Amino acid sequence: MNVLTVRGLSVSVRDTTLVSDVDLTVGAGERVGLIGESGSGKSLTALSILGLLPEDVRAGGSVRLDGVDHELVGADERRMSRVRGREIAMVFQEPMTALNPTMRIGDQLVEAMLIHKTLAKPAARTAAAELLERVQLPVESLRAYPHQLSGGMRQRVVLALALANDPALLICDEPTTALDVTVQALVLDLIVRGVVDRSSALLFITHDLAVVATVCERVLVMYGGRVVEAGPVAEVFTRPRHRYTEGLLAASDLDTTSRRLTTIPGNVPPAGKFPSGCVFRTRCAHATALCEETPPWSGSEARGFACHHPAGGEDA
Amino acid sequence: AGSSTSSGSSPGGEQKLSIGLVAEPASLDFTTTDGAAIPQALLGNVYETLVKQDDSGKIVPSLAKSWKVSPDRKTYTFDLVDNAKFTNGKQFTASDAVFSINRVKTAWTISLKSAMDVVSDAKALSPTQLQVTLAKPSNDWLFRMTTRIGAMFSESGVSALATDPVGTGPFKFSKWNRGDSIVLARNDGYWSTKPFFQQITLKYFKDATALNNALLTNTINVVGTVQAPEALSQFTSNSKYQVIEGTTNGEVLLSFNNSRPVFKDLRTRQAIRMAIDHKALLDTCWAGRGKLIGSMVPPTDPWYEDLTGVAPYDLAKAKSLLQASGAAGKTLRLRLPTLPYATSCGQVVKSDLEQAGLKVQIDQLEFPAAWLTTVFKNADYDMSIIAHVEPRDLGAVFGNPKYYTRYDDPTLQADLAAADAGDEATQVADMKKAARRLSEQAAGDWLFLLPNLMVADKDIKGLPTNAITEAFDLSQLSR
Amino acid sequence: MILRLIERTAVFLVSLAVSTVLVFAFMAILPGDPARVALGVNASDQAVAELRRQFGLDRPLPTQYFDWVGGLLRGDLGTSYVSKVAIGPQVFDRLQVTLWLVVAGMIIALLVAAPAGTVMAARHRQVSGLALSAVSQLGVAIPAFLAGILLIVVFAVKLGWLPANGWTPPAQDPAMFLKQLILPALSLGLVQGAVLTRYVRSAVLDVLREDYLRTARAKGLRPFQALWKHGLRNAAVPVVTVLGLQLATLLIGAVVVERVFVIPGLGSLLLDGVSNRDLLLVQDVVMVLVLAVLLVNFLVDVLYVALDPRLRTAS
Amino acid sequence: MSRRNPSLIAGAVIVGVIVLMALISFVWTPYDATLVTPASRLLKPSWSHWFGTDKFGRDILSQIMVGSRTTLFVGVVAVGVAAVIGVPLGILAAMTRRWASELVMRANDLLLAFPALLLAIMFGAVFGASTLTAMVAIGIASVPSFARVIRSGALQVMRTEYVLAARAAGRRPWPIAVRHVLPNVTSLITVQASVSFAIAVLAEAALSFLGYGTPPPTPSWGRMLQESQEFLFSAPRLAIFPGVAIAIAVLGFNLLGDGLRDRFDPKLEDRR
Amino acid sequence: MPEQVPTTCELESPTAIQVVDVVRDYPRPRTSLVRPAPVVHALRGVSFEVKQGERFGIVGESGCGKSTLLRIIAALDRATSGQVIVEGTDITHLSERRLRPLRENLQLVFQDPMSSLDPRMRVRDIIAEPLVVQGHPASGQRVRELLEAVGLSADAGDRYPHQFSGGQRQRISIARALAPRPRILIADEPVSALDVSVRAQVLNLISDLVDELDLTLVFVSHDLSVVKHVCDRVTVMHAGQIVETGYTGDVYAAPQHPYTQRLVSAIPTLQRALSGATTADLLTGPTTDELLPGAITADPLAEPPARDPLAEQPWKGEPR
Ligand SMILES: Nc1ncnc2c1ncn2[C@@H]1O[C@H](COP(=O)(O)OP(=O)(O)OP(=O)(O)O)[C@@H](O)[C@H]1O
Ligand SMILES: Nc1ncnc2c1ncn2[C@@H]1O[C@H](COP(=O)(O)OP(=O)(O)OP(=O)(O)O)[C@@H](O)[C@H]1O
Ligand SMILES: [Mg+2]
Ligand SMILES: [Mg+2]
Ligand code: NI
Repeated sequence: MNVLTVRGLSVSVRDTTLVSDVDLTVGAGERVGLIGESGSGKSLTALSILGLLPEDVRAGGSVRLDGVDHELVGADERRMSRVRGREIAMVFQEPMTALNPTMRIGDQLVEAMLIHKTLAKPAARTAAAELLERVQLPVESLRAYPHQLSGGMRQRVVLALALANDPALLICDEPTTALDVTVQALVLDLIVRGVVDRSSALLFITHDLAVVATVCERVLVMYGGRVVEAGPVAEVFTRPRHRYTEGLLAASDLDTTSRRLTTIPGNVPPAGKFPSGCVFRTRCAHATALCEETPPWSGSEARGFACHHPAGGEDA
Repeated sequence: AGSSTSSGSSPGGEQKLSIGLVAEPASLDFTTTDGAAIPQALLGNVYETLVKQDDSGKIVPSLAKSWKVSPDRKTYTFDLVDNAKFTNGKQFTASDAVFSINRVKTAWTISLKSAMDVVSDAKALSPTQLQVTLAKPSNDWLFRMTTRIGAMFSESGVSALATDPVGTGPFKFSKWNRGDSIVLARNDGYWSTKPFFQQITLKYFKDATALNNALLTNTINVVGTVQAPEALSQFTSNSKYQVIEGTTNGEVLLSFNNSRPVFKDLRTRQAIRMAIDHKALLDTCWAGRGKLIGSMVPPTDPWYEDLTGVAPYDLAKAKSLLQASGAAGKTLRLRLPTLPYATSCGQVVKSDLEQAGLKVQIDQLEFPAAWLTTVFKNADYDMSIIAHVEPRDLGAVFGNPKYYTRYDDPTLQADLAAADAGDEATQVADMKKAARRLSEQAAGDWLFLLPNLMVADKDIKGLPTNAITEAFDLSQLSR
Repeated sequence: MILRLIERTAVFLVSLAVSTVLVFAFMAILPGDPARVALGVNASDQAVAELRRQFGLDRPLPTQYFDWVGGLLRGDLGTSYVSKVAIGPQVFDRLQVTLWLVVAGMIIALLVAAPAGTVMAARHRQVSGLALSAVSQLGVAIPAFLAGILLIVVFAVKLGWLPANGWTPPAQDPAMFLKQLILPALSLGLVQGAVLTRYVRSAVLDVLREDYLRTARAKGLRPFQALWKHGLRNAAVPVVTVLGLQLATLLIGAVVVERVFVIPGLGSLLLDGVSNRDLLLVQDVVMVLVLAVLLVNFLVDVLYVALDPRLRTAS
Repeated sequence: MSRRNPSLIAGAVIVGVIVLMALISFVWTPYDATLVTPASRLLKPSWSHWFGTDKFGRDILSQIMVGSRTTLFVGVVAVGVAAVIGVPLGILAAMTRRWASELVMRANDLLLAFPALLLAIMFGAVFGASTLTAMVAIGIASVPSFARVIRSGALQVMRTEYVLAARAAGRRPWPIAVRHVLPNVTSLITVQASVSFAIAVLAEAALSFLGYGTPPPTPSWGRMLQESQEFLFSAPRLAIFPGVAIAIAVLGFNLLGDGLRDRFDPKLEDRR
Repeated sequence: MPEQVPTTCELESPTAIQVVDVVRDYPRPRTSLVRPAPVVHALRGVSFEVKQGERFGIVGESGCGKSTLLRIIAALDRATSGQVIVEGTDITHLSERRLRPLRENLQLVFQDPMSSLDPRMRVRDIIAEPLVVQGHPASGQRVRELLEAVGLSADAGDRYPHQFSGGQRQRISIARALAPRPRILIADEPVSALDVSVRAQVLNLISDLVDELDLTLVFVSHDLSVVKHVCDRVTVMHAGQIVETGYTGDVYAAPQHPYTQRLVSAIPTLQRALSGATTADLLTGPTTDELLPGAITADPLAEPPARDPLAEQPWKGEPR
């Protein structure tokens, strides 16, 4: 059964479409990765699920959550606020600024539980201490202010906040890009353990293929605001079908014996400047006139791609 | 309507009055601090003099019931009232008068004290009889005795003049809210007719409009001096108020620095007088209120003559005179004190003179401090505008070559001396001569005479039509 | 935290000391002889010299300076050259008047600015926010004295609801005090409020863009709750600075309103002092004003520490 | 970019109109702005006098036009003084060692203790009341805000890697200040200048009201307003025209400042 | 382009950079009037050598002192003690004027492609700046050459930095560094801010140029895999000290120091992930300091507190 079902999600600002036609499901206890380079629309996708898009940005399509009887896209603040932090929780990228600098850590944690009345005040304090322990922070941190903690510690506080009400779905938007590798390792482990313990679903956003491969079971590759390929991690990363995925994998392979790395020619176009049809065709060595048409989704939702000239496919 | 007032009759029948004035005194001691604001508040109200001026300018008895002048006009014998008491409880006697007269020479520091220099001796003949001997005959002396110079102090009441004045007057000093008001209370032990009002508050306003507004909203009952005559219309058209218009001693003088080469030429001085359209000037800068005078004499002085015809407005003539004297095209510095009438008239004067071919550069000097130092003391100016409000000040302003006008005219000085020494008829004749000479010599230009403009609640009685003394007599007021 | 306070106190005291020198030096070059102004223009040079001696104006400047500062330290502001009364109580009285006025004005300003600025920020894309914005822009552009004059014309002269001017100490007649306070406080408060509104708006806008506010909403707080619980305290920091500065500048800035409403405040005392060349009085008033400004700044600093825990840590 | 910045457009238009008005007034005004003509005093607005005349019979429109020169002069002097002192001070404070910078900023804070009006009154008393002295005083009083803003901007620039790169290329501190720091704080200077302009215009009006500002007969909006007071009931237009002129000018400069701020605000620009 | 196998450089080649026991302490703002100002020990005695023509890597986690070290090598900052010898000259105490040869010889590329280019200068002027400063004729020819060398079109010189993408900006930054024909190129995390596909382009560019121009390269990164790809030799820094130095392959394959071991094991890689490694496997090796309880401190990296909100907002509540 799917915890999250996203159908035909599109996000646009004024006359520019930033994300189009994203389909995405996350099953209970499933860990799904969303990868793509900067500007590919990962964050917007996540934010539109939570209904926290910046002001003049609009979402369309459908987002449904198991156990919530209404559509999340376009739902009013009152309804959404009941879902946020309770059913869906989110960990943001920037640990340095995600916490209120003038409030003690403990109070921020307690607040998360009081908002949804999951616990009474005294109980919430004990629960907060437990949460901290779960993310391996000392209990004294309850009385600390954010600035007294390092980046890694803050990110763990943010994680604790997100896990406070045992959400059905946890969304992490590049939670470790600002962290050192050793700290990243710890935080990643805590995230995975956190969702596994609660059998929550996880939607994990990153641009780091290795991280997503370590954390997730299934992965979606985004480019130019579209999902271009999806499938189980092992499959997508060993036998990519979309040319972009293929390029990405090659470019991130630093283990080549060659001093020169394989690259994707050209640059990622700025938002709104992606070509029509196949968004990747301007950088694709295999592009033909056919690519001016939007490639249809091939395969199932669980394993598929959108490319007219897939790698390892018919022309192999 | 509707707002409460700080005056008016309260249930107990206690009568209070509040009067709005412009310049607040800096101190209450007029023996050491100059300025017209202190005598305005205290003279005649807290302090009394031996003799005083009545409405028409005549010298009449006050603390002196009567007086005699010796034939050589040098000895004055005063019979004093016997029932006057100082507010500190002391009886007023001739020895207080002697003390007060002598004290002018010894303890006073303001420039006006020189009026007492002529006194050679003062003695008490009896508790109620005073004899004063002058070094030479002087008409002016007795007149000066009506001013603050003649104020009677108690020997035991001069220790804190600046804050605690003691006099024999109908009011006693009650309170001073600095920056705001001075409160006078009725002196219930007053020797003569007691005033109607139990308490009179003199409220000070720096801003003419605020003063008017205060009356409009019943904060005060009387506007003592209207400084924004243009705004009078709102009162004249309202039946709740009475407007009083009379004359004052305040000659608004366009003064020339007669020591400057450009003013040595009579033609230049005359040209300036002729270039100014006085009627239009009065209309524009003082709403047509006030009186045109052609010399340094207000109509309330016995030797007044209308001299406005001496230098009538004649632009063409002014131009040619300036050409002839060679002053045309020169730049003159008109250094104005920061006072409403000066600022206002200065602009008209500038415009008028520039049409006649002069250039005028206006500077504003902060009044009093900067103006007094620059113009008055150092005479660092070409022209200025100021109202001379002291009574009978023709001699003071033009008779002394060291005065800021720097006007040195032996003929005029001789006339003035003769007037002071002679009998009354001679005085009047000589003063007329002096005034005419001044006008013909164009020693300055008399722009106009400030009007005595007051606005009051309709039912206030006893307001003086003319304000020709230094005092603002509050004892006559009633409702 | 204690150390920060000690440091701030030291800075405050040093600034104060330097300001006394500045103020004294400035007064020393003021043209116009106080003795001559007091005595009137025709006074003899001898009388002037005598008065100068009496006031101690003939002594060397350093002696005069240390005498003055010594007096200040003892709380003795000296005696006025002109009115011959002790300056201390006078300045104290006037300061009280101005403080009433300024504090009442600031309260009004805050009452206007806090909600208006917040709404403007929260709805800065909506018509209501834009309309409020426009109104506040206009408010900023109106000089306080003009506002005062207009208020008098309407509420005092035309409608007669309130007195046009004047001042009554609260102890003497509380009702009258309030009536007379309303208009001047409004003319200060509305204009300052408009200025403050713009700061509140920009502070709140900044806070609205902060990540932690998004975190708060992700927790399940509604936008308004998030702003209230997490935003306001953070937005308060820049606003407090501005408030402090406004309070400080208003102490003297109120002089225009004092003039319009004939209020015997500190500003008018200063103006009178300047025009009478009551040198010592001017010197004292300026010093009191400077002290007030420095004190307000000092308090603002202390308030920061209360508002922002980041300033509290001394490792 | 300014297509979506109405503040900037409105501000620029208002300021432009004022500048234009001032320029035109040098060559042409409907009437001589200082000529007293008693015959035509207190005229109501009409075809010959669009805004009417004042108590001296002077044409109000002409006075407003010439008065805009004073307004601009006031702003230019005050902002000029503030910028000429404040900008180098701010950059100096950002670039020098800690103690020197601390000293500069402390001196700056001290200046903050002398509010503009106080300084202007004191200057007026010492050097005589004139527009120039008043505005120099206002300028000096605005130095602290300039210095603070510029310092914080310069500090940010000093932290960037392009400054490090310039040093690595061998640039000395002062050339860096001129070539890199100054150009990158110009936006801050512009914003601050337009806001200070508005402050100066208001200050001039307040000072003229107190009698410490522009002396007559030089037309100044502040003084016109002050002179109009006795006509508040009989001819309120005398107050309305200069009052509105002041408000519009201040509004214009404030809008310009706000617009420029939005234009230059990296937070608004980077917002995705 | 022919494929090149990483070569270890011959031991007998002369030393390009020698760092001897360099210490750098930063005073922090005083918190007490009595106690001495606290000190951050950014570098606690660092020594190493870089041979000419070598590709030398420095890795370490945030705040371990990498950038500080580079600044000292480039004489942009002074060591508290110790020596830096560049091509035989001790630069530690040279005056700014005598540093000129160093400024030509040694150039830098920075991490942030946005902040390392002056937004108000044209690309042409940015690239020419080192030339102009050092009194070389800044010929348009040379600028075009440089642009071409980094793979940008010649007309790019007329544009401003914000008109370029991150990768292109980094190319401009590299062109600027190459302008005075340096022999040593120092790169401080030049690809950390870039996307994978762009990272590959830039890394290729740096590699090519270093080979072509025969440069000595000092390459700093927090990412051991990148260093491993680019460099011959690597030194691992931790808390201001060097914990391990060696050939990249060796260090990566068989880390000696516990910290290096932890670092290496924490790096997620596709290969390991696909062969079944989980997040728990990243956590082998000794635990981080952070995990020790009670480690609540003032964050050394925290931004200076928002002391001066006024500074950001022009003050306009002035007299009215
Ligand atoms: N409010 C907005 N207005 C206009 N464009 C926006 C807005 N927010 C985002 N975008 C654009 O939408 C595109 C996708 O943004 P998004 O933040 O989802 O990317 P991302 O994949 O999360 O990238 P990153 O890895 O940098 O976080 C970007 O090109 C961005 O410039
Ligand atoms: N100018 C400075 N003043 C005070 N402390 C400094 C200064 N520069 C660096 N530090 C401190 O020195 C230490 C080392 O900093 P450095 O920038 O060299 O680290 P880094 O390894 O480059 O880190 P990153 O990977 O984050 O760039 C840090 O703790 C930092 O806070
Ligand atoms: Mg993102
Ligand atoms: Mg670094
Ligand atoms: Ni294709």
